[in-house]
Amino acid sequence: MQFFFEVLIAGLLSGVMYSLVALGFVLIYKASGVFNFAQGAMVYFAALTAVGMHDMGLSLWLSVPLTMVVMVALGLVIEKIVLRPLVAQPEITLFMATIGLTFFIEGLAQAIWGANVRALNLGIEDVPLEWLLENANMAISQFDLAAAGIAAVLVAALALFFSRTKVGRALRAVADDHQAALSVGIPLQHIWGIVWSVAGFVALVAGLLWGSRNGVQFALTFVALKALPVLILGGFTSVPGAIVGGLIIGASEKLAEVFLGPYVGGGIEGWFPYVLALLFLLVRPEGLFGEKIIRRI
Amino acid sequence: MDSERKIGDVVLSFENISLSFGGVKALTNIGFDVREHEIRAIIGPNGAGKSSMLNVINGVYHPQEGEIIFRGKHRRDMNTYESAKSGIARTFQNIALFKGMSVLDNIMTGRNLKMKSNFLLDAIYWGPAQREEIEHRKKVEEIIDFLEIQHIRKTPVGRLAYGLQKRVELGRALAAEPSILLLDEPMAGMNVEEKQDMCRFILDVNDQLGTTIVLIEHDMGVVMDISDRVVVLDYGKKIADGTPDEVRANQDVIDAYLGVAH
Amino acid sequence: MPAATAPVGRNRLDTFPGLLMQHASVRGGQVAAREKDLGIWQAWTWSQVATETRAMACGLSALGFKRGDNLAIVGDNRPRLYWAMCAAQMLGGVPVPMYQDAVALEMSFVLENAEIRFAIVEDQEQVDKLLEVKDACPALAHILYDDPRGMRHYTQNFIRSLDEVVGKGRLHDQRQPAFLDAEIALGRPEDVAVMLYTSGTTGKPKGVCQTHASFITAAKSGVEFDKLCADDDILSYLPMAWVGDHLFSYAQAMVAGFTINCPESGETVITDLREIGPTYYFAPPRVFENLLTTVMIRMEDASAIKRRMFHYFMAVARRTGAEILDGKPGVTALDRLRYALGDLLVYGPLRNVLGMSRIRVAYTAGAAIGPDLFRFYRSIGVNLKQLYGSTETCAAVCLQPDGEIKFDSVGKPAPGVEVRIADNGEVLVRGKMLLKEYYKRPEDTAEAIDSEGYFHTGDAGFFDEDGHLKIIDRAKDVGKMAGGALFAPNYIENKLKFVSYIKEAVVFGHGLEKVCAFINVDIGAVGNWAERRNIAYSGYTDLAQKAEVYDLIRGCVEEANADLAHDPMLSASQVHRFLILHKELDPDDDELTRTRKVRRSFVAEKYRVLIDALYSDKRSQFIETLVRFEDGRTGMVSADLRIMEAKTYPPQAAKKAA
Amino acid sequence: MFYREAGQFKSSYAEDSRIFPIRQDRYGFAFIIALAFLGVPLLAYLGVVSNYTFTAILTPFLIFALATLGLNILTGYAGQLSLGTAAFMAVGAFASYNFMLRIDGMPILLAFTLGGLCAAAVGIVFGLPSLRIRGFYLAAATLATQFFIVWCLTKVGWFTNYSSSGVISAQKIQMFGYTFNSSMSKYLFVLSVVSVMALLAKNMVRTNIGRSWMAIRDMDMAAEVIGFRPMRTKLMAFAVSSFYCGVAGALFAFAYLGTVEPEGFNLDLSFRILFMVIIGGAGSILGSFLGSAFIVLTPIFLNIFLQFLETTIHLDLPSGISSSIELMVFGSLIIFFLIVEPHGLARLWQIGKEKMRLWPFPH
Repeated sequence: MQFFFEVLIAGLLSGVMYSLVALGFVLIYKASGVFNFAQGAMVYFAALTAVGMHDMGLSLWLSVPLTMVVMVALGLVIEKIVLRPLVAQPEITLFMATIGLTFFIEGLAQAIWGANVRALNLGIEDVPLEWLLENANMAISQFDLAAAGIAAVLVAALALFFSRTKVGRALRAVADDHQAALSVGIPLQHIWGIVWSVAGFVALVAGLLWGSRNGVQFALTFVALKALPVLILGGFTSVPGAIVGGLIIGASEKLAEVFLGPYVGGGIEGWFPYVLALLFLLVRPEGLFGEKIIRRI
Repeated sequence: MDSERKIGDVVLSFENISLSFGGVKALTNIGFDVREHEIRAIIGPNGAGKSSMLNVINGVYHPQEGEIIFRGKHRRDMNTYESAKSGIARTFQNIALFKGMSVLDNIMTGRNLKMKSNFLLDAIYWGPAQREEIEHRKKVEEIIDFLEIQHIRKTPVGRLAYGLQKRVELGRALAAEPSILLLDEPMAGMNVEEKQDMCRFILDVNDQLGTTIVLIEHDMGVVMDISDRVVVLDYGKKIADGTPDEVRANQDVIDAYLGVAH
Repeated sequence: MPAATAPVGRNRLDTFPGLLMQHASVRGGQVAAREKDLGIWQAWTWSQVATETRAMACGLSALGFKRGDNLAIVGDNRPRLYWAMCAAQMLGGVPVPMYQDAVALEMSFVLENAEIRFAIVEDQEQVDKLLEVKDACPALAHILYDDPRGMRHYTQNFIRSLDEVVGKGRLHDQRQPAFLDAEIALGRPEDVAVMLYTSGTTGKPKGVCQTHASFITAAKSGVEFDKLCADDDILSYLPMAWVGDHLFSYAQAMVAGFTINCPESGETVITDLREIGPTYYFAPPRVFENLLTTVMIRMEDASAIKRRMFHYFMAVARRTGAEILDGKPGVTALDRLRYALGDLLVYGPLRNVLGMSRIRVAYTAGAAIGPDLFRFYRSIGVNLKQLYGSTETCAAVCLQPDGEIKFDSVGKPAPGVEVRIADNGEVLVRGKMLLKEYYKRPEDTAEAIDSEGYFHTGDAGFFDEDGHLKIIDRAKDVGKMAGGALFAPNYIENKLKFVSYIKEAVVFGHGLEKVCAFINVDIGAVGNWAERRNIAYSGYTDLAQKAEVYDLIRGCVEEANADLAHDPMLSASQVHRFLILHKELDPDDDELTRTRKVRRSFVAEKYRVLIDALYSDKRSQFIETLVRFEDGRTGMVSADLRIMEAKTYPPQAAKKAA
Repeated sequence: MFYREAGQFKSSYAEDSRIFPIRQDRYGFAFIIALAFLGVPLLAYLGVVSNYTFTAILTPFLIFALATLGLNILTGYAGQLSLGTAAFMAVGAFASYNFMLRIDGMPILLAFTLGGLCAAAVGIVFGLPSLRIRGFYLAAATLATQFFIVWCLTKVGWFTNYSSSGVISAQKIQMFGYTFNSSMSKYLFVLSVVSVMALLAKNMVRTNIGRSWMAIRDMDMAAEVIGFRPMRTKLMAFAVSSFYCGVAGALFAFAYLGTVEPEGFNLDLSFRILFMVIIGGAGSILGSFLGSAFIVLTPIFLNIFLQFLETTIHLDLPSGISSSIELMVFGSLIIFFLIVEPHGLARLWQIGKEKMRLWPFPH
């Protein structure tokens, strides 16, 4: 029973990090209606850059902010070179463009830093927390807790950013209606630039967390693929959706792996979330928190 | 084809139809009927629920209340496929052509229900499949001839002027050889000359093919000229029903139209 | 089918029905007619045509159509309407094709003048027109329509669908083919085959009666002349009532047995022309002119390189194209190479997009055609030729033989045609292709055909030393100069007008010792020219008086003079002095007719002072005239007109024209 | 400029609805076919075309073209984006393998067909969501196919005939006692299959079924009202598309690689095929071939270019750099095409052709 809880909590914790990645998607989708498939690549790129510079001898305190700068730059460039020419194109076109983007960024990352795995140590080792182990006799990785904590802070920060700051409000306006946003004089390009930068930042954090756990490597891009079912579940447009979805996916896939896995030869983490999401879609195409789509003619 | 066009008996009628979208009422207790071979107009100011009514008729929308009697069969609502099968074709207010296809192909799609050959035969494109394709092409060419759009036969519809697109869409509807034809603002956004042409086509269709026509139109004048009976909707309610003259005389109608002075 | 199985030899080849039956039996399987309909070129073989025509004939006779009746035919070019002509002829009747775009009133005259009882029309539109005038023409007893569209509510019992009539006829013809065979056998070559109304410039139109013999002769000579054969294709798109179309699309088709192709509709002629790619083509000059204009306009938007290439090769063609087409010697190998390259890159593709790739022979007639225009088509390898003729002569008096093309002549008399020039310069014609008579107008007939059987064309012209006929003017306009030399104003004016810079020209010289001219410059062309040389101008009057413009025009006038110098007859009428008018000649000021023909006498009166000035030795002359603007207001335009001398040339022996 | 259409008129609908209505096109196509079937082998016989050309360029080009054709039917014609192409190829490959393995005397072509049918069946199942969801919701959903199928093939030993490594080695291609061993014979085999299937595809897209797909793609509401049944149409698209991918997969295993493992059909391959569609031109049969050729040739030229750099200006590139550059090139190409010419090479070709037909006129 308590083993179940261990698994559950571990799942939830990794779920938080899924939501972190998913958040990147949601941000961009809300603001510019682009489903940014390249989010995963950005995570990889960010982590690799940070680690790369770290390995070159810079301290994390230096390399991380630098990476941040790089990510912002990247975000702005993408907005200018890729999205602006494609504005008012069908969503699906934009989606495919971001797939192209994915390849480009991955290629770029490897071209600069090489393709081999790099270790990253944030100084929090991945061992069960004694306190819990003693009192509740549960093995919960303190790294997971820390990561979850950071993620939580970040999410909170973003929530504030959305509701309090001028940019955030503008952003919401944009999300609701581009025309309206324009008419009240909000420079769309600016907004998008900012959003992509924020997304870059989120990617960086996610990248660092995941990277320091499983090492910074190409596989990081798959983490982003994990975020897709999260989005399907939570809906593309809702921040809370992303969070809840992340938790559900995280928990369910761990549970499935541990309790169903053995019967089917394991490794079901890879597809279980998708199938779950898929089944869910058939019941509720717009996701948990997404707006209902009404087809009018 | 009988040489004199005569209006037959009721083919389609509605009894207190109500339709709403999540609380917003689009139609309330609408009831009227359509007779064979007649030209029946539904008019009303913007947002009066005209299009919704049309969408109810061919099963795009499903009313929450009311009853539809179609060819004597009582039913709750229609569904798009059945209504197409049973000879109801339509055009759309904002043109719904298949942008990626040529005029010819667009009209060809209108004949799909009449096609028998399956995709395997199509794939081999030999014998029956080819024969069928060609025989339908003949029909389509007749429609193209009828609508006088020979010169754009092979043009992708995307490149056509608005007026022509409307014509092609009518062609696509006619290709199904419908017994009832629903026209959603067939003359919207046309210049005078195009309107005249469209009127001529509508009358010819109704006259030569004996097709029953239900049409929505914004332009009062045109409607009154060509239709046999007119229903007037306002805010989803029926405010008048009768011959053009009766309707023209009706006070509520006048108010409704003055009300939305444009 | 009885039609198809008629044995060879039994058919008489001196009437059109006979010819049809002949084709049906010798080339029954070959295509006789095509029509673009329902998206494809529907085709009919000769035997099908024969059967259809016979059926139509039987149907007509069932309705009571008898020998000597006239059958009105109104509509766009449709195979069936051509067959209707033959059907009428089978029964010894006379088809009367009418202009489909004529308004009801114009029709009524022909209808009653020809005592039409039967009319076969294309569609509802024509039916309505006939109904409009029916009361005026009581004789009209039957209207048969081809296209049933919109005809459902016409309940009048005298209106029938052609299908129905043909259907009845078909049964009858199958039951007793002998009947129609007999009828056909009764036909005589000297019977009137067709009646074509000349759009009389003066007075009412006259019905020209042409016999089988005359049209068949005319057609034969043309066919032999250009070696037309059964495999040729022609696009039939000109009005059926016009003699040209009747000769090419009916008479010659019947004689040579080639295929006629009817376009889908008026708008689609260009595309249909391109699809069919006829081997034999006929069009009035303006058609060729419009084509050329569109070519030039479309080339304007082409990329610079392409444009340069185009113009380079067009220059090459202008230099050598015509010679190469005529197979003349003296073209250098290098030029031939250049031309071959040009043919690959420009001329070939151009002919293709114009639908002229397959053309073997193309004719133009009906009006003077500009040499540049003419040269253009020949130089890109289209064998364009001119012919001369009129309704009264089956449009077959003179033709240009291959290889002997002159831009300013209409060629040599056709086989079996005698041409004589009267003392007043009028062209007289004699031959089998002459009209039998003007319908119900003996006096006109007598006036037109003199005692020796010569028909007076009313055109003035002369033969050059190679025996090519040159038409210079309407006979009545031709005058004599003081020196006694021939003076043909129109000829000179046309020469001047062929230059794109000159819009209108009025020349004077009748009874005078010199020729002088008023010129209107073409504001478009010259304005363009001026801008390219950044010459600023404030309007027509200003532009017209610019010294540069005067020099430009003098150049043009002197070119024309040089040309004239080559004509022994006309060298005397070179333009000595000219001036550019301060205003454009305008119908609103009665200086032009509505059809933009110059009212010479009126202009002469109005601008008397200018003429005097021209014939004095003044260098300029002040003039002030009243003008009427579009909006009806009137105002004065005044200017000090410069007068300029133009170089003239001594008469020379005519150079060989390319 | 080489077109001479004047005089090429159509006097029957059959003529008018030919695949190549213009004579010059017919000749051109005939020439290409002749070249592919006779010319290339001849050149090989003369030693101009090397084995490498067959195994590394021509054969894969044809196989990818077929797969692209499949995806094009689904995405280009029916407008349903799929990221699971490789999975369908895998199904085709492993199904055919098992049919050959377990039923002795199984004719190879029949095995391929059955393999294709299995893929079609899978396609239908995973196509079901397309009835409820559209756009990239669907795209995301198709990823499920990708992962699930590959997982199944890896985990369920039966599919791989319990080979410890999960790698299978495809059987020999034999017909009427002849074994397709040489690279050229394999090429010819593939060529024949692909040509036939391309023809069938062309016929489908120009007849009712094709129109139904495009109708659903362009305006599903209207299509429904006209009487096309969305469910049927979409599932049909999924089925046919998957069938093509399945056969392509089978050829991939049997005629190209010889030995494959489930992981060989990974997401990367799916993307590669999607790129071929985008670059070649969505909604065009010709485009499928152009796209495939482009994607197959680019890396080859890229490598040649890089080697050239290394040899000439002696700049030593880190190992594996070429693969990452390849990624970047593909990525940027996709973006480039989506921005500049969303209809891909096929549209460029079409435009060029129009210019040729109107030559010397610009339009």
